[in-house]
Amino acid sequence: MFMSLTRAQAREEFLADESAYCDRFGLAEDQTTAVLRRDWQAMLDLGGSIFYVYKLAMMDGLSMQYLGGVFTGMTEADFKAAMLAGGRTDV
Amino acid sequence: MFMSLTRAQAREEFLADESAYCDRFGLAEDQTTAVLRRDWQAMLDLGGSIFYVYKLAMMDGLSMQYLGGVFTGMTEADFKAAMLAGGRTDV
Amino acid sequence: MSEVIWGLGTSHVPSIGAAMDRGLHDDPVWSKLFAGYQPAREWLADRTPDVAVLVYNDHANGVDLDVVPTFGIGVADRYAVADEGFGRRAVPDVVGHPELSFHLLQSLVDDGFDMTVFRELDVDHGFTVPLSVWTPDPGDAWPCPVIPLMVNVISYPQPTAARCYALGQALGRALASYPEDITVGILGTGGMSHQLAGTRAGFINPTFDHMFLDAIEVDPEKLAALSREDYIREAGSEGIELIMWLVMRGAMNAEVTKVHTAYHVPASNTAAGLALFDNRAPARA
Amino acid sequence: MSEVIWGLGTSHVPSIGAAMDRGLHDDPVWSKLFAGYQPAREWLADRTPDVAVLVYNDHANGVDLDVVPTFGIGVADRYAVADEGFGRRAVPDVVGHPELSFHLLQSLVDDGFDMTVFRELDVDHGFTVPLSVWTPDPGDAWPCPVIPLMVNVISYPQPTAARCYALGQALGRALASYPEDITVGILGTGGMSHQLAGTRAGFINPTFDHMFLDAIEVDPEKLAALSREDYIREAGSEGIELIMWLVMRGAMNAEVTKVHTAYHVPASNTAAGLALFDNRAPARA
Ligand SMILES: [Fe+3]
Ligand SMILES: [Fe+3]
Repeated sequence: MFMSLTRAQAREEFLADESAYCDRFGLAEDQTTAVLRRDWQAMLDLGGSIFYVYKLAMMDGLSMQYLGGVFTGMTEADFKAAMLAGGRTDV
Repeated sequence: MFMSLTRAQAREEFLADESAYCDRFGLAEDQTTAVLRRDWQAMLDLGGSIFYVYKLAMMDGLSMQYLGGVFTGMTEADFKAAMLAGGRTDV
Repeated sequence: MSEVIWGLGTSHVPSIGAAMDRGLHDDPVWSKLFAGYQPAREWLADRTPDVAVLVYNDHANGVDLDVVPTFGIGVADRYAVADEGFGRRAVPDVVGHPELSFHLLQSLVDDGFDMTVFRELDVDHGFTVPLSVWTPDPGDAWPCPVIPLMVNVISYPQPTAARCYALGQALGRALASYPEDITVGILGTGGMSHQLAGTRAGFINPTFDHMFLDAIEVDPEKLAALSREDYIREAGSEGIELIMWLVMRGAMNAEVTKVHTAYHVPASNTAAGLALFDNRAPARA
Repeated sequence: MSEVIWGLGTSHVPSIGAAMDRGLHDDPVWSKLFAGYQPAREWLADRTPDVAVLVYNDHANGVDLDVVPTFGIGVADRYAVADEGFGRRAVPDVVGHPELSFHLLQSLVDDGFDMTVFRELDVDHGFTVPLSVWTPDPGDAWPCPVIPLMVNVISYPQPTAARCYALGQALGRALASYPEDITVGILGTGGMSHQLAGTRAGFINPTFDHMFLDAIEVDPEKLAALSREDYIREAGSEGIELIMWLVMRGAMNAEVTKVHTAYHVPASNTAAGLALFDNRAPARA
């Protein structure tokens, strides 16, 4: 489904009714819930590729660094600061 | 364009206005002409795959043996007879 | 390890499927062809494997010609029957075997085969007709899960016959390294001699086809050594589909036991052939 | 024959493209990165080849993840810039070179590489950002026609580093056998160390990256011998993109001359690296 968000018209349709849009693509209930709640970790756990998931984040105006914070339990500002300081070299 | 004919709805749209349908897929003028005139040899010469071209023939209710006749300058009946007699072994 | 128990080479002419779907088993044009299949069908009915791998080509139905993989493998749990332009065949969808698919994919890629992975794939007559040749009356489901292995034979440059044979050998190694003990049947499909378009439309070469039916059993290396141009000259532009039988043969033992062969001209515009081999040593048969 | 005149390895981080598109060349966060590119850009400006081959990966923009080719090659005369979810980058579409593409395709398939052919393809940041690193102000058109060579690095199982290096060597042979005398530049893209998702998100490994920047010049075999798991452990799950640099390196001579290297952390979440090599013997420089 996320692939379809590369078309501008589809992005409008998605925003107009997110739940119907998920239905249209046959997403399972837990997948739809993860999308509606923007549960980014759950989207990955349910098999979403980071590159697909990122398309949704971009629509929400969120950055990969925001997502990085979510995945690692940091705020976006802390994650950014960690990157600017040379990245997480110890994991 | 021929690939789209694997969807039933697209077949209806094509039959409703063939020329507009060709335009929609950005076919060149000589390609559109070949389609509209059912110039099967020209479709191949202009780069059409036999498997695409055959989709159009099927919509017209034509068989691969009819096309075989067209390509070899035979009637469909003669081509069929040649196949039943063991095929063209001398070409 | 999994064990390849048989290999079946067969044509996949769409009109064979159409004749079966319209109940023309006893029609005079078709009865001889189907009679030729009978001994193979009976032998196979007693030897249903746990999984089958079906080597085939798509005919611009499941995949648009804008993207042409040389070798593809399906990893889905289900493959829908394609609408080829006149509605889908009234045969069951195909149940896959994702676990074995992923094992094969990983083994083949690690072995230097640059597979294209299909997470979703509709299968056309190139896939369903061989299943019908094997199982004329599937009822609600084909006899076992089937994994599609796709080969580009319709768009130049096709892989060489030698590369197809090497893929078969790698497939054999990959199957042998599967952790579970399961039985596998392999189908190589397409051919025999035919040409659909151009001035040579209708071309048939029974001499080449009979040589091929013999050599695929006893001397597959000879067939693997033929060039793309050899196949097209000797078997017609669509006869090059025969290179897919070499994938099947490569996955089998050096020595196999012939169960049955059949040859019939024409199925529509095509020479139809069938060859069934037992991969178990005679002592175990 | 065609002659490879240079090879450029570079990261393709989308934010580098975004920073350039927004004119942030002198922004304090970005200026150091772009300063590092400058010597390479100047050297390249005087050495525009007749054609470039760009080894890259798509990020689920040009190709749906339902179909994942291990290796793909474009044969189109034009490649549109993809809309990645926020409108397309305001950079020129890419002009292709179908004639050389077809020659490479045929040579690679005959050489046992199972390429997927793209007759149509939209190219994403993995493709356009390296072009921008090379040519910051393309105006209406990139400096020369470019052929896309696509590698699966985002979906397990990726090809091995050894297979990528072998593809590069085959690419070198294919270029050498092209009938026309033309000059070629090769770009290997992706990396360096980074991981986008999971608990290791933000991972950077400068030690590995510096080792890689050295070894890609003098000892590519060492990098080709590393496993998929080595790359992911040492460079992060997306750091495995570095295997695409090995395709570039494989197409070059055993000995190359380093023109310039640069390394900067971070470009967004990624360690950005650049390595430019002259493929002409010193005497000819
Ligand atoms: Fe076929
Ligand atoms: Fe990337």
